[in-house]
Amino acid sequence: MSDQSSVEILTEWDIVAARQLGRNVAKELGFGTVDQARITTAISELARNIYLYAGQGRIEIQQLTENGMKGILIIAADSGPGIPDVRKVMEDGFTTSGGLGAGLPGVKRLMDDFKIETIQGEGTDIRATKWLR
Amino acid sequence: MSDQSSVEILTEWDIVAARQLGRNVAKELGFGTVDQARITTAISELARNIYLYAGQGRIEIQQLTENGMKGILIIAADSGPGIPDVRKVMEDGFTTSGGLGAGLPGVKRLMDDFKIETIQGEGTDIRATKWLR
Amino acid sequence: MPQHIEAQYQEILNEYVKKQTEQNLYVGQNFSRQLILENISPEEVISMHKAAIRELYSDLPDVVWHSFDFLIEMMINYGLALQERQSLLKRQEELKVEMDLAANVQETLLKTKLPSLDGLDIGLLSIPAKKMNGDYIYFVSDYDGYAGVAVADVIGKGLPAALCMSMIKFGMDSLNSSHAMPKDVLSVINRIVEKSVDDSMFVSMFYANYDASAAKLTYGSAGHEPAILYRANTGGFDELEAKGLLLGVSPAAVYEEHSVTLGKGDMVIMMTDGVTEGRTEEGFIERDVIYELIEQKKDEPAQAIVQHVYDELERMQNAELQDDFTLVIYKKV
Amino acid sequence: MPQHIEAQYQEILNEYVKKQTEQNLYVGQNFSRQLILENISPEEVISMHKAAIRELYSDLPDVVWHSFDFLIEMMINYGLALQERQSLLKRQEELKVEMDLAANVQETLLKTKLPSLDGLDIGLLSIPAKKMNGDYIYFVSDYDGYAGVAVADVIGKGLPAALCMSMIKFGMDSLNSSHAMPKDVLSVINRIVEKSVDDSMFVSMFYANYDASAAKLTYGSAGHEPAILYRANTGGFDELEAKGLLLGVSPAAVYEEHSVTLGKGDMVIMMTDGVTEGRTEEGFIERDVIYELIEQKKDEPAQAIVQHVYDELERMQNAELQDDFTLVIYKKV
Ligand SMILES: [Mn+2]
Ligand SMILES: [Mn+2]
Ligand SMILES: [Mn+2]
Ligand SMILES: [Mn+2]
Repeated sequence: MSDQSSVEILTEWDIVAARQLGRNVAKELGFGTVDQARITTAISELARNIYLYAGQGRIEIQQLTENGMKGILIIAADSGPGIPDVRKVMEDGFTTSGGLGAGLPGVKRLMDDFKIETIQGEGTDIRATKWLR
Repeated sequence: MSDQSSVEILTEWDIVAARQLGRNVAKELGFGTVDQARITTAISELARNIYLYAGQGRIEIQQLTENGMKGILIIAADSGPGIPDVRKVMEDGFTTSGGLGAGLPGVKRLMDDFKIETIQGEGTDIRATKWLR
Repeated sequence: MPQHIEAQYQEILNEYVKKQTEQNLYVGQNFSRQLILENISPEEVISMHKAAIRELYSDLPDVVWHSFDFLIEMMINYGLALQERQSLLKRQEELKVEMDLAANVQETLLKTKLPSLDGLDIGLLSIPAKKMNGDYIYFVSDYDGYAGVAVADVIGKGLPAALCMSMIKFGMDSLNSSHAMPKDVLSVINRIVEKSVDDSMFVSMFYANYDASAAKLTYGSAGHEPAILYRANTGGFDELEAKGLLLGVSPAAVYEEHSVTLGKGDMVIMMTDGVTEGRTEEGFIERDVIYELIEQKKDEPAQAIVQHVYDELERMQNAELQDDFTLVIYKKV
Repeated sequence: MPQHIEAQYQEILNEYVKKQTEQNLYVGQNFSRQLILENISPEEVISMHKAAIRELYSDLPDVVWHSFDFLIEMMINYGLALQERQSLLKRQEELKVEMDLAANVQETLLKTKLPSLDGLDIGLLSIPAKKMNGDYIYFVSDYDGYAGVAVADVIGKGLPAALCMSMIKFGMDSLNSSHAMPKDVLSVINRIVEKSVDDSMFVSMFYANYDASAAKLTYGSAGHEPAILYRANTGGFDELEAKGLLLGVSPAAVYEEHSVTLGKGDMVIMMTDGVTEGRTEEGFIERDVIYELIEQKKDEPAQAIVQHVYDELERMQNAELQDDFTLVIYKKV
């Protein structure tokens, strides 16, 4: 079962809107302050990646219920150029040392589950889940 | 020119006494709260090393004045077994991952200047300085 | 702490305390990134935070200020751990340079030349999971109508594996003949590996020799992943197995040798376990999946087939290779 | 966050807020260490801090709680950087294990056998400054009255150097003759190094060949440290120089070749620059010092002499080797 809502990312203001949406859902689901902040940071990173590298895209937030567990799913989808070397962007220090922030390894750490699909010239689809404990 | 005072390290309580002495001197010299905490942490580490590995020794605190600069010098001296492999204990992750705390690399980072002299079977003499900016 | 940073922090914090909007938090978090880049430690952040609050709300009870002092003290060790991260990152960078150089040396050192034989189309792809490739392919050919190929997987990765491979290469060179038979090749390399390398180093190897005049492929295996035989006339797939211990286990190991004759369009697909033991979320990749991928491109050149198999398997594994991936196709054309 | 941790934090904080003693801070800091070990991130510490204060002083104005919320948000990126440290530490640990194993493999791979020749006493010592040895010695002998020795120093350390050495070894093997002349050996290895390795990799090498029947030592050098000739009858020392570019600089490099005939008790001492460029607090070690050390033990077996030179030089350098140290003595007996 899932409940969803989404934000189109076009300008930097949309990053804030996506954060707000995610924080509201996380709060509603019962996540604590720290987890709310983590989920929001993950959304922020993903939205910022779209804004910076794909130009435009969409952040979708879903509430999950699975085996009696509740969780939040972030989907970041764009039709940008795709990521040429996924292994490289998932490397520690690759993004942080470049000053780009938490980067994708950061998103992976902030959430429980992380999946990425990227096709060059077609775009990128990232899904990250966090479960309520 | 220097002004000095010292604490013998025999029990864990002496670690606290050495910290207190160091914090007082640091405060008196005009170091800010963060630097006071750093100097105190460095003293704490050094005193703890003496307590744990040498059994007994001495922490000496000196106020320094050099070329119009003011500073604090911590001397940690013991007649313990000495450090068999200095390169190893100065390595990152060697002490911290073992849960021993900041370790000597930490002391080096907390202070501006760090010197170690150790002779097996004779003891260790560590000098760490921090200058007031 | 630079004063403009303190001033900026105070402003951002003040906005948040007054309005508590998401926008404020977004600005704050972007700012925190900058602080990390400028090596400002968490204890300094707390101290700056305390100073800012003190300036804005000087009349708060003492417990608040004491509580911040305590937090500063708590954060010192966190700050040290962060500094350690900086030096670890630097060291990793240095090691990366060294590894790159080594991978470079390894590449030139171990390079092999694709045989060029009438009637035989060869495809080859070898992708390392990490910097250094632990799989090794070596062709032996001297324009006399034979094309030998060794496909090896060194158990163990990185450096030790790379050193071991140079041993195999020079061993093969010392045989110096493209018609050497698989069981002899495997015996010789087995003795070299057994003699020269420590006990924890093993190598699996498949050796095949193709005789173009008879269209006959003779092969042997030292504990290696079976090759696949594709028959163009039936469209069927078969495994080419041969018994034999891993190289380096026992100096007395003996190796089997078998032959198949290839018809037009037939293929022999040799590989390492990185191809078959790839894992998706649903479990291991079945051999049938690989058969299907080959089938899809069976009429294309061998190189296009290996590329297709790799691309698809990589996609299924979410671009996370668990092991070095090596695929060689001998296709009779 | 485990509840006992929260409770303990609250207790320590409460003590401090009430009494503000150094003892409280000492306890707090020890506790912070434990938090780091349990991977509790700084944002969790702030959150725990806020909860503790809230429980103890629930009537503080809202600005305090908002300020903590802001701090939590600020600390998220710090927490991530800390987690990165953990994975960097883990990776460094793995690399260390790999390096150890590689050093092991390198040793077995590159091992060489001391020639045993009537009338020739050989001493050999090679001590790496770090894990992997960048100096390399290889003997060539096949019991026909010749004893060849290559003493090489790979410019560059670690991995790339190790891979380069295995190339040299197999290059020497491929010559497969103990009477190969120095200028030919150096030319062949020069071409191998030049061809196979990237432009930043150079090797200095001294090659000497001893013909026992004529008691004649023929030598050549590729940019290597000169060897030392000791004459027993005069007690004098001389340098054995030979012109030649470093290996790997130019494929067209040509190498000189010279000979000396050895009398009873004469010695040729070959070495790498790690022996001559050792540094004490007073500066570089002079050649005269080395002559003196050799002289002191001149009547002892070659192995005792190399050991003595090493022991003394190590002592002078405060046990801190700056470079790999390699010494080979050929002594006519
Ligand atoms: Mn492997
Ligand atoms: Mn494998
Ligand atoms: Mn060297
Ligand atoms: Mn050297």
